[in-house]
Amino acid sequence: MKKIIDYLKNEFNSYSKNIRITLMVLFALVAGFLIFGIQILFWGLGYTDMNNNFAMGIWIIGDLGLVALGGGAFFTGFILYIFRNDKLEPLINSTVLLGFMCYLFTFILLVFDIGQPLRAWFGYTYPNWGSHLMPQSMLTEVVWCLTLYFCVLCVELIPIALKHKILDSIPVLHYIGHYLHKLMWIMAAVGTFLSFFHQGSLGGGMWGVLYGKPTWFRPHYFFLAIVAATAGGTSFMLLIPKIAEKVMKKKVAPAESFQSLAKISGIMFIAYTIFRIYDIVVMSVKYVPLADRSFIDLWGGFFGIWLLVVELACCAGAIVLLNLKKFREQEKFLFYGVICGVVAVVFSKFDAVLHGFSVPNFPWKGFTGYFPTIQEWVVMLGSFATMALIYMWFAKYMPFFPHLEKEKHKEGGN
Amino acid sequence: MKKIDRKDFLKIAGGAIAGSAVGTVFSGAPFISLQWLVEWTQDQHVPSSGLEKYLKGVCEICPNKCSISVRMIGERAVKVETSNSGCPFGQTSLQMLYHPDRITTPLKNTGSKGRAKFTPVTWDEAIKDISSKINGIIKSGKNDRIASINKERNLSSELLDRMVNSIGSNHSYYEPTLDTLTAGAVGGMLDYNFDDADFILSFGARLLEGWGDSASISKSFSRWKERKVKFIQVDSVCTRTASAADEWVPIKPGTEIFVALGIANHLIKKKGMGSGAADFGAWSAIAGEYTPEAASRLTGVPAKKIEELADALSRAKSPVAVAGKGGKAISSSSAEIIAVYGLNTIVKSRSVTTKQNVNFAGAAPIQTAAKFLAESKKCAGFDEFVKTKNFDMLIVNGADPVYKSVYGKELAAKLEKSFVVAIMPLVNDTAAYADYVLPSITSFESKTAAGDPVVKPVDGAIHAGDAVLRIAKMVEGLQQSFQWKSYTDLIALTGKTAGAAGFSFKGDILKKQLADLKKALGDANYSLSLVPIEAPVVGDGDGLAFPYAMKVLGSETFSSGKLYVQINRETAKKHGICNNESLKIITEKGKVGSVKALLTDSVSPDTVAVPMGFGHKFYTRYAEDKGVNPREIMNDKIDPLTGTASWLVTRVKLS
Amino acid sequence: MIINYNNLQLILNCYSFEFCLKNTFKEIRSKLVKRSIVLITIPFIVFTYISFILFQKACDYGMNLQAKKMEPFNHKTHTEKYGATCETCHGYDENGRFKGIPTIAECTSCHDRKGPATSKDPAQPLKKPFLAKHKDTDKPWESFARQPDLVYFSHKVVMTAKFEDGRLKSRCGSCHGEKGMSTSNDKIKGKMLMGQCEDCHTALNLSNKCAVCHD
Amino acid sequence: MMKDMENKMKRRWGMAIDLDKCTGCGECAVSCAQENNLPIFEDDSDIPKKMTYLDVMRITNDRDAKFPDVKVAFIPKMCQQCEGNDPKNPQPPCVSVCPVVATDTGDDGVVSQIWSRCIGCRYCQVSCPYEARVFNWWKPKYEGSFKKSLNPDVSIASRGTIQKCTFCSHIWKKERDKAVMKGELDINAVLYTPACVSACPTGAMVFGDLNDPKSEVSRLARDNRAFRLVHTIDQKKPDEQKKFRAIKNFPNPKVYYLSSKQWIRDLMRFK
Repeated sequence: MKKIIDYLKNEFNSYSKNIRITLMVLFALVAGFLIFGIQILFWGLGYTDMNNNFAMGIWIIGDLGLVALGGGAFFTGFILYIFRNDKLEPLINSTVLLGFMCYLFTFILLVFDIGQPLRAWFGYTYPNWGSHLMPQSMLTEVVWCLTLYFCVLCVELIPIALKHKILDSIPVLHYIGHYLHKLMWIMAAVGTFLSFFHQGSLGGGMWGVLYGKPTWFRPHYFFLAIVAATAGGTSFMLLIPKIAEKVMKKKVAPAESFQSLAKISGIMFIAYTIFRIYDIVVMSVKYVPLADRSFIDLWGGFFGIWLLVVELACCAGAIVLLNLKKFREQEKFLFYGVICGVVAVVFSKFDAVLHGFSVPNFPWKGFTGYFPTIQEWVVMLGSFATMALIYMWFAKYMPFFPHLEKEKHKEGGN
Repeated sequence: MKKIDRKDFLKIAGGAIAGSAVGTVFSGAPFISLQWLVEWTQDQHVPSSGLEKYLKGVCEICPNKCSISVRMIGERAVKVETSNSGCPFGQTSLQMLYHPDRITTPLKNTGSKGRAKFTPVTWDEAIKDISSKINGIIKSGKNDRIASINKERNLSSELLDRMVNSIGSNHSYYEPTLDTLTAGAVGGMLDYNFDDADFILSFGARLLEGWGDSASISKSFSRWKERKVKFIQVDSVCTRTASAADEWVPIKPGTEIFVALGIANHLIKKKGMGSGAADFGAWSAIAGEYTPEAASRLTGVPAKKIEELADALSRAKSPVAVAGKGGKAISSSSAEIIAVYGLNTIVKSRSVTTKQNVNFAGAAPIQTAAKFLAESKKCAGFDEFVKTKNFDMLIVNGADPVYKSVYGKELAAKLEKSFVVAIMPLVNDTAAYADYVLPSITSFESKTAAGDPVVKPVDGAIHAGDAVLRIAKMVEGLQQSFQWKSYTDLIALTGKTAGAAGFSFKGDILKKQLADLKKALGDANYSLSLVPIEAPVVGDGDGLAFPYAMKVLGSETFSSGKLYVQINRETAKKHGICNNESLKIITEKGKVGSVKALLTDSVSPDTVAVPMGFGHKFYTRYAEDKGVNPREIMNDKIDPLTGTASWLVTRVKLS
Repeated sequence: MIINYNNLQLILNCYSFEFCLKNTFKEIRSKLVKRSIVLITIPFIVFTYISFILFQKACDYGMNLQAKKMEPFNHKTHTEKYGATCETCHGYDENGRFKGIPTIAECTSCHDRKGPATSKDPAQPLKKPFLAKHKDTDKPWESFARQPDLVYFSHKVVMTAKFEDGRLKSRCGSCHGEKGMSTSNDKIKGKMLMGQCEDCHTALNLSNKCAVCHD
Repeated sequence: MMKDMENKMKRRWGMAIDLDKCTGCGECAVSCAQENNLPIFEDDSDIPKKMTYLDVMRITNDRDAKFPDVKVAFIPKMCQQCEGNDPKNPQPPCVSVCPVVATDTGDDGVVSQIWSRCIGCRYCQVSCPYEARVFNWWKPKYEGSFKKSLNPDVSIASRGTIQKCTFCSHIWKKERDKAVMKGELDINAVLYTPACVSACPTGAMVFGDLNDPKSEVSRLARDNRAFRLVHTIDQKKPDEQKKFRAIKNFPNPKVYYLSSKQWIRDLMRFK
């Protein structure tokens, strides 16, 4: 026992000061996550600031954001394996891990978010499938597609884990890893197919079908969410290795990989912005007037129209910085560009949730405010902290960035 | 075959574990256990079932004694069926019956008073101690220092009155209700015939908020709608009644009486109407000063409107003018009640008659009693008693004077020094100061004129009348006048009424009160007026003990532990108050707080509308520490006729 | 975004797929793998079977809610010899509520506390020794088929539902099994599962909406 | 109800509430709470998290008017039992979204909710434009002796489930049982009254069958004082209505409100 503690102490002290502070914050958040998580699971959702009007809060924003950003994994895999854009190969491991964690924590946050976590399995045993091929409830579709895609991501993750030098030395595992890797394009195809559905259903379809609510109701929301995920997700898949690069002070992937992914993301952002502008126009002239409201009146209250302004500004930023070669090739602007991309997509989810719920249902009621309680913040940030820790662990101990490995080999060879 | 080594063993074990897992999942056991886990962790309660039947009962929440039907499942009462003729207060009576905080054994105070720290004792012990205390007081010749306060007139209150009077004390009082107020001002209770009325003019009487016989008034109200009867509400706030009325005449707070006088003036001067009462002349001379124009200046109602009202009142076949501001909690000055009743007599309304309560006769007081009864003067009412008299012993029957009197704090100080007995089902603010709390039963547990009790009485609790009887039987000299075995023998004897004595206009009272009112309204230091309003079901505060009352309240009354007072937008702007701001309300008497401001144009300018019924210190776990009690700071000028502090107008400022 | 046609061609040729299949089979054929598979599969199957049986038994036991057998009762003699129907003892209250287990008072309406132990006259009420142990209000048996909580269910309505041609839609045995012909008081069913109700409803073309039974 | 349902239920329950008669006394809400075993939370004054099926909403026109032209009215709001645009295939906004079939449109048009099936995802609550669905944010409490006043016909929800008004459909089941006992087998002959309607002291609430043109409620629904909450589709011309319904966006509630006052109708419109 003492040995372990000593080992951990030494390990901890071997890092630089900044890393140590970061680690302490992250572990504190994880501890808080455990404590408040138990409180929420055992004593109910009363401790949140959600209420009968503002029925979903920061956690569903987390879910939507994680799925949209994690959706970058499917799109990157799709480009790599199906379109055979081999430039992305050095980033794929990081991408798969990010996708896996995003989906895992989507599940975790969903379990916190439902009132009866012990009945969560009802989603599988009593699904609201309706009489058609497609499930009747978007949430049923979300549950099933998320589960299946999560399984796919697990399979995709296995070869990465098996590449570890200890595991790799076992012949059976080596072969399994090798062949799984070879079969990965099937996984990518299946994943793309599944991801297509649940991106659309969780991010957009789930809200777009609520025909009683003028803030959300629009049939094309499903597709808008898919485009948003492809655009923002790729930015996210670029952003995290970039940060890793900054932290590790090593080149984790060749520049052309980043450039290629940035270009894809930039092009998707053009598509997304056009779609989003079409969406706003159609909302204001067609769908919102159906409910006797005017589009601009829906933007009031605490959060206001700034959500939309920030979202569109970030979209514009991402388009300019990621598509123009002049900017893209400068490290700093590339970084700003992908941040813009991630913020744009996250704000589009803020817009769906914060704005959507704050709009009054009755003319005599005002806009509702929502201020997440400490429990909600800690559970959400704690799960992000866990994700960060897992990613850090992989980056340190796993053959995570093939480029880095290659470099190391070269150094060793010399 | 190779030998099984450690690696192979691991493989077998792995296969076995995986196999068990799969088998377990497919057997369905995990799902069933999860279901059980859900039921167990959530404490899923299934109500026990039984044979369903409906029993007739009497709702005794208020003195009107509506008959209701109670749905029974086995021995449990589960629902009050009023079939469109009940009131919300009656619906809560099951919550009273099964209240978890009901006391089931006599409680004796241990420790200092006002803390509600009690230990249970037996009935015999409690009765013996109480009666020996009474005997001691009689022996020391202080018979008139025993007093009683009742909630309302019913069997047990008449019995308690009789006991206190027989001992030789005049001091038996009732909480201020419409009946006690009108009895003081007019000389008897007023019996309104709302069903036949064709014009209703209400001066701040919130008819639909618990005023009077609320069940029958709601029925009359729907009939007015069908018969197109004009119902006009004169009020300073847009209350529920004002908004449900055909017309709302907004006035400045506290000035209802000037509207009444303006109408009277118009009727006397222009229509030549009058009354044959003895001192009508003196009164009408004072009223003569309030021409519609003068009244208009004071009230803010256009003179033409006042004339219109007067015309409509005189034109109607059976008009009713109603006084008594408030809903369940009622207050009004005697001048105002007289003025409004005066309107009825001037237009010779057939729909308003007077009557009087009659106690059951045949008391045989103890020998020394007559002397005390002659010597000590009975106060005009409850607040006057609380303010002026001292006592050695107070018996409280269901009432809550500490909470409901504007002199609550003074009373609490007096209670600390005297011997207090409280007879009630739930410990309230007054019972917290009691030496003994005796548990009484609720309406569904007692035998009534309608028949047997609906449910068996809670173990340990007895009828308040029985408690009084048991005490009286132990008091020396009272035995022969309390020979009944149980309260059931008295059901037929109580609740009797008779015609009232003559009515007098009492011009001097009017003159004095008008002067006071004008002075108060002109107070520049305190520039706002406090108007009490009532929330549904909570009423004057008794309803707050029942958790379902909270289900009715909206965010405009009480939300997240804060009481909301309504303030006009213009006024708020003038005083620099913004919406949701925390405020303290200050009067000459003191301050209460904090409350939150709700800016709305539905109250008149310079008015603070404060909900009543909140701010209990001790009144079950559901009513404690909720909001503030505005009575603490309200106008405490005592009306000489009603003996009650009237809320004519309370001038306040905010901070 | 650049579609590489050469690569696409490779995919279409199933190059990689074929390649990996070939290699996989080669490996599977190797002894090492074969032995491992046997070692893992056999305990897997055995334990799947054992745990499945075990836990299903446990569930059944739990679902029966441990009904206690208090007094023996022979349904068969009652129905065959004396022509009693189910409703004779398990009837309805005045308000349509199902009475369930009869009380001793209902037994003594046929049996007698004081009558002879044996008699040749079938109309003669016989003395039953166990009656002496109980009061008239006792119910010395326990329910063997329980409706789950939170279900609204009216026996009377089900038992009176008829087809167009006047046949009854259900008999007692539809849900409770041929209890009337049993000689023991063994359990027939534990808690009735919702699926059983739903199956009948579907078969008889009745509504299966949630609120039909739940509230 | 295990009853002959071959001649499908013809009932389509609806409600009409006369706001001119409503005094906002709150008896309906208390009666509803008593009938439906509503839980008691430690602090029910936390209004956004309050558990009540029937919310007596106070509305005032001080948005449009100044003192003394202001008015106040009370709107008892329960689940509006929407049926969507096609009465033959009722599609309220909330039913199709439930991932676990915990909510369902009954044969009588009543939207049911089974709390023992609900997983508490609150998606239905999000979809409801009338805020009629409420969630058990805390553990429902029936302290001590309050348990004695629980109605056995309505099951008790656990923490973290959605509850809603079901027009007291358990009362209909009870009434149908009584009819069967009397030998009456046609379920469509049985009428009932929900707890709030039977409690209303002024008779402002009327309940009945909207399919029966002779019933009081369907007469009131066709009254020209009638309107439905928030949505002004009823006030539009028929061809315009048709256009609106073609794009599925109207919940089409079965609770009608009646008022002779123009300001209440004006307040239904967003500004």
